[in-house]
Amino acid sequence: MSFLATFRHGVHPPEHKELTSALTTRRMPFPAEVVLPVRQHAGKPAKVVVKKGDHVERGDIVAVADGFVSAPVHASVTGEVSSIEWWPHPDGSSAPAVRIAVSPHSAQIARERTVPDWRGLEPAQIVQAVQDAGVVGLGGAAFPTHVKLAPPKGTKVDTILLNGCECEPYLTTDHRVMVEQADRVIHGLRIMMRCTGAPRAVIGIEMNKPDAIEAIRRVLPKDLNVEVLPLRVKYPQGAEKMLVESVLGLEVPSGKLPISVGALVQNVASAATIAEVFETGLPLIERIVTVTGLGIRKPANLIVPVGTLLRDLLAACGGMTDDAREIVFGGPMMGQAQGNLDVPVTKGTTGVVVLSDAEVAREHVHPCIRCGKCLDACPVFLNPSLLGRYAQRDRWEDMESHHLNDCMLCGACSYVCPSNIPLSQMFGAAKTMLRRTKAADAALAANATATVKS
Amino acid sequence: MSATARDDLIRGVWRENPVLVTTLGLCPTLAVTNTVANCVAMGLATFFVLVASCYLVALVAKWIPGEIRITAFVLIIATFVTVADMAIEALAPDVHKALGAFIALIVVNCIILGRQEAFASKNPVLNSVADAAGAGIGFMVTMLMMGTVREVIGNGTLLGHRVLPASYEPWVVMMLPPGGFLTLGTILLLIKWKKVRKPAVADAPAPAAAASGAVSGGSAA
Amino acid sequence: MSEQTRLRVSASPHLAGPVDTPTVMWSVVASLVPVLCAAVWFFGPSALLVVAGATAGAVLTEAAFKKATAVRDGSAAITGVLLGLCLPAGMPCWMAFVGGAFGIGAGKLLFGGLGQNIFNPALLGRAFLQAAFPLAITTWPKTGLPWSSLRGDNLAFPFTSPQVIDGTTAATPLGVMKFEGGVGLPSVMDMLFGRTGGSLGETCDAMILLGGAYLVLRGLMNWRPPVAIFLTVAVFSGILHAIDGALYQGPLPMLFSGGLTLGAVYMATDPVTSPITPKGSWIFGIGIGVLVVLIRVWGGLPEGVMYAILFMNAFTPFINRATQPRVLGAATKGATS
Amino acid sequence: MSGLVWIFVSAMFVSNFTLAMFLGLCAFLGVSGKIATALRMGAADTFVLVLTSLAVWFLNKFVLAEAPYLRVIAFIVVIAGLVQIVEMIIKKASPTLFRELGIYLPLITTNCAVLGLAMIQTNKGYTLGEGVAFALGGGAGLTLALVLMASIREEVELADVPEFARGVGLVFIIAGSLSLAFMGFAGLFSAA
Amino acid sequence: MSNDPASAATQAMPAAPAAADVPAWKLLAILGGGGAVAGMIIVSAYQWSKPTIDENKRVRLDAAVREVLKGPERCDSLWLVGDALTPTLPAGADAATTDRVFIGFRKDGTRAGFAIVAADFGFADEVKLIFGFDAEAGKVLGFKVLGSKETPGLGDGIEKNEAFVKEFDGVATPIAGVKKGSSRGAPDHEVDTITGATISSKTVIRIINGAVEKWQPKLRAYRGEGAR
Repeated sequence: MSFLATFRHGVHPPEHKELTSALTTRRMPFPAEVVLPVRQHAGKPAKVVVKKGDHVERGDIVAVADGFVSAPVHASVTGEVSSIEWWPHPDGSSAPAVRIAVSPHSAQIARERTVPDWRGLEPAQIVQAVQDAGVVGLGGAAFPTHVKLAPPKGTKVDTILLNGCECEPYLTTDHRVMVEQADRVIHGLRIMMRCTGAPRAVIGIEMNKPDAIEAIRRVLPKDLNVEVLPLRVKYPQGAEKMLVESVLGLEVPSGKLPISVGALVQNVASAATIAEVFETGLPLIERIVTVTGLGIRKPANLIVPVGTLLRDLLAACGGMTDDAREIVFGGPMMGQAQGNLDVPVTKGTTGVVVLSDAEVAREHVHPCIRCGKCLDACPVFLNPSLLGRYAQRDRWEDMESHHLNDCMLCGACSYVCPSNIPLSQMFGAAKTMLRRTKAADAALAANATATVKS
Repeated sequence: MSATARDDLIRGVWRENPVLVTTLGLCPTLAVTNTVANCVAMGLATFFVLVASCYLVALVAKWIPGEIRITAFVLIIATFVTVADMAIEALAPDVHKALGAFIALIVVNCIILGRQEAFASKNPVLNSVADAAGAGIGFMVTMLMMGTVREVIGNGTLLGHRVLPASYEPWVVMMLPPGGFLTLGTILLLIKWKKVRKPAVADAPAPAAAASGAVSGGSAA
Repeated sequence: MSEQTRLRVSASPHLAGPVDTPTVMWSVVASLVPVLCAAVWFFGPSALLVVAGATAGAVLTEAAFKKATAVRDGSAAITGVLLGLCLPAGMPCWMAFVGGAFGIGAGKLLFGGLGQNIFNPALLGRAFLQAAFPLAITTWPKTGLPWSSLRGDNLAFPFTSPQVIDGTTAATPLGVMKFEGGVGLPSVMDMLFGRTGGSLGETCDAMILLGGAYLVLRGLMNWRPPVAIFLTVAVFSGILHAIDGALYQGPLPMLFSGGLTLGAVYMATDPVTSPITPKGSWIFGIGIGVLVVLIRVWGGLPEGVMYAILFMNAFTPFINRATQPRVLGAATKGATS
Repeated sequence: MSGLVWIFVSAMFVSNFTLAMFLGLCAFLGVSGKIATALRMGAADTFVLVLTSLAVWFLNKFVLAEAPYLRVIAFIVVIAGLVQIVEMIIKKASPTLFRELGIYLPLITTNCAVLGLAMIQTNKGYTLGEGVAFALGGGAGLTLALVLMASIREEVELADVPEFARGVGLVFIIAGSLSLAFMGFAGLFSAA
Repeated sequence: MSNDPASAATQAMPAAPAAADVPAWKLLAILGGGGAVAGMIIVSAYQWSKPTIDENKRVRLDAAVREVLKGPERCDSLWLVGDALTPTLPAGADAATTDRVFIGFRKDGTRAGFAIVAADFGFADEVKLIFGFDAEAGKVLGFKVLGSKETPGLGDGIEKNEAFVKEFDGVATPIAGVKKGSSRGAPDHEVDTITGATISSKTVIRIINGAVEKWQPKLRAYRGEGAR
């Protein structure tokens, strides 16, 4: 297997994909209520444009994008706005959200829309259409897709990398998209290539999804320079920088985006969604969510309206087992644990994993014995052991000078640490601390200049 | 003796012990302390040079211009050291052999220059001599402490007389360089340990604090 | 709400990793069992007494100054057993105890306990004993004694000199190399399987390599230092042997005599006191290999493994700083243009 | 030649200036906190040691042969003068280097390693070459001990050192451990 | 508390001479005067101590010579001039730099033997020793260490281990060091090394053998007093 393309370092957590990888996606019954937070993407939150009591239909806009790096939010169900209030957010905080009570008698059919032919559109128009449809990266980070489709001046996209790795254990969302919607994936890719002018595209898929590789290969277009590249199974293969390293053999410079080496990375499900937008005119209002884990009774791949509450989702999958211990939005490596069953599914929710007592991370922290396993795991070649010891001493500046900012919080170091040191958590906290200090310093400096001027 | 002079004397012996508190004069403290006899000789020689040169410095300080002060001080020290060196060689040749080059190194013993700079050049003769004698005694006390520990454990003898039973197995390491470092390190650690512990005991406000400490200790276990 | 309350909310990643520290530690102890058995086979009850003395010294010191939980992670036990294994069979128990106590006390607890120390505690204890009781630690028991007999005055009263059992002490292969010009050197097979004089655990290289292989295969040991050490010693001594075969022993006797295998497999791989970076591990191993040959061939002592490792332990923080991995995407020297 | 190598190795490892002969301990304690500082101090020390060795050889050969009892005074004056001259030269030649070494240079005057070198070199009757080898070895030994100690101390800063062990006491225990490790070099190159 | 010698040194740093208020000649005069006084003190101390020091040295050497020659009636120095030994130091030769050995005579005027000082590197530092030697029979009479820094409790056995020291009484050269009990078949040439201090033991043997090799022809050729 070693001849397969891959990156250096990384880890091999147990995959557990067999629970859902062969299950065809099915539509979840509409719940009684959905909650749509205004913050479902990276960037500025959207601005609410409906008010309590408004009737909305599927696909109607409820919040508009606030600027370029932002995305609108659309109603995922037909119903009535029951309130606009602060609501628990899957990231652990809370955010303004539009609650919609689902009309019990509605057929939940979106109204017809006219769809312009994408072939006749300018790239800027495509970008606008994608933004209007509220499309964001469906791989988890939820970065607005249209922003990437409009590369900054002076950069050129040489290769579009379609990310079908899905390296997180348990998740099978992208896997099912590739198997069931191979045509749409290619169609979306076609639109993106036209929009960015990229001459070439590579679809990277980990070797543990042979049916997906097969499905995509079957529909590869003859007229485009597109190929499928099977990749070694390793976490975090799906991280942008790792994918660039594996596929192109290039290192994305520290602190830069993949575009700096001419690469544009998009998730396969995002590609499929773009295709759907130009086929039906419907914005992003539902997504595939893998509900799985040893702690859930009936694992499934479900098509879920955005805003569905976790409680309803679990009920749709037969509920939790008695030894269920932790519910995670996203994969178990980078996902966010949920303590509240009322959080909604957002556009970035790739899966809901319910972990059993036996498999959750150990809590007892031992001293670091400098075994070096974290160094061998870190895909960006940091020294997590040293960073961790700096973190314990609150030496943030030393952490920064040891490249803390290159850390993408993939959690590989914490996972392999035999002493159960929460390295990745400490690094996240340190990053926040550094950001805050910087902001405070900047404010102070601004204040000072202001005082001088006045 | 006046009260201030007595203070100057006592201060250097323990509270501002030149070796243990200000960590000066380390070379001899480590190098020649493997037998008590060496310590006595080195301690006396240093004491002599320290007191004599501080006396002289206090006497003549006001006639020495600042520009050549250090040079003059070093000259004074070197003279006394040379005299001490020859006296030891004449009176106790075995000790001279054991101390080797370290007698000459009294010249660069920072304690002496330190006392001259910090005290003798600015104070009356009597106080200066008392201060120097205090520092000298403090130095000697430390030397003897080191020497006693090292000789008794390392050889089972004190000043050459057997103090531990003949069946005692000497810890040779104490006579070797590592033994010097380890002994001084241990003494410093013990002093710090007492210092750290003392306020903790004195300040312990109520049994409640101790109890909560015990609880948290228990829960961590 | 009951469902909600039994849920745990922890930071990612949420999966338990492949192995935890106590498992690592106790696996190392387990892998030492064959070595210990070989020691008992060759040195009788004395082996058990000495190892027990050293282990007691290490574990009791740890227990006296740390919470009892710190003892349970097994690290003090490893230190004690390893120290015991690199002492001669006739060593009085009380000396072994002192070594264990010093190693843990000065070598580990003063730095804050597990994971914080600079020097390998077992070797520091051994070095202390070597400096403190040079005679007792170089008195190798006679061979050919009945299995059940003590190989020396193991039970000497604390702080008293051991009674010297009269007659000759056995020659160690290294002693033969150093002082007898290699005349009467045992065969390599005898060295490999422990039929020679030496410290308790160092004679039977086969068992040590077995234990090391087990740990490496389970991924619990950094294989780089031992490999670097073996290669360096083999190459260096091979070159010397090629220059003057009569004066310098060849690679095989160099590799399998004395404490090289024990040191390379169990001491140089102590993660805490060896470099954390892969490149650093190689430098560390090569440094040890060179120093071992240097001390064995030109030094005053027949054996240099302990000192070589301790010296490189001291270098480890420096090596770590000098060999930080190059962060992905960071500019390389010369490629900045 | 092998004699020179032996003198060098002996001063660097076997009888390491700092760890076996206890010379230059004040500097050892004072400037072993950071690797960079330790390296600079070591370099400055070595430089002065070599100059001193040359000067001492010259003094012994031509000046002090008739009056050995003036050694201590002569040496200390020469060392103080040398340090002053070196300081002035560096100040003229490279102000940057002077800023970096500034505070260390006068420190070297009272560094017993320098006077110790002068005395030992005289007692052993080293020739010019042997003296330089001795000075280089001693300087390298000082630098080695300084850098090792500095890197260890940087590491220990990150350790959970118990309260009572924070400070000079632990530094001496580390120095003792280093000294134990250096004992392995005893007899290097000198045994039959 | 000044754990920072750097700052102490900056304070102690001599002020630059250029900034002097006091004229330079005065500074020089003070220093010169002080130097002169210091010199005078030292010279007088030297004058006072020198005879005692020299006497000490002589007595110690004499005692060592007598010890290794097993109590001769009287001893003399022999100087090496050119390639021959002579009992008187020729005019113009420097006593400090001329090689010499000692010769002892018994009551009846016969030679008790020669005493030779020799040194070489041992385990820790230089080992310096003196040994008595019967040049005709090629036998060592005894030896005494004059200075060594061998490991206490181990290597210093070459000074303190009486059994070891005694073994050299009457041993034939060249001496061979063997492990206790493992004779190589030439008992009168053999000395048992000290267990655990093989290197220090062999250093003594090496020094004596080396010195014998260097001196024996010259000693045998010496036809001075007491020669048969």
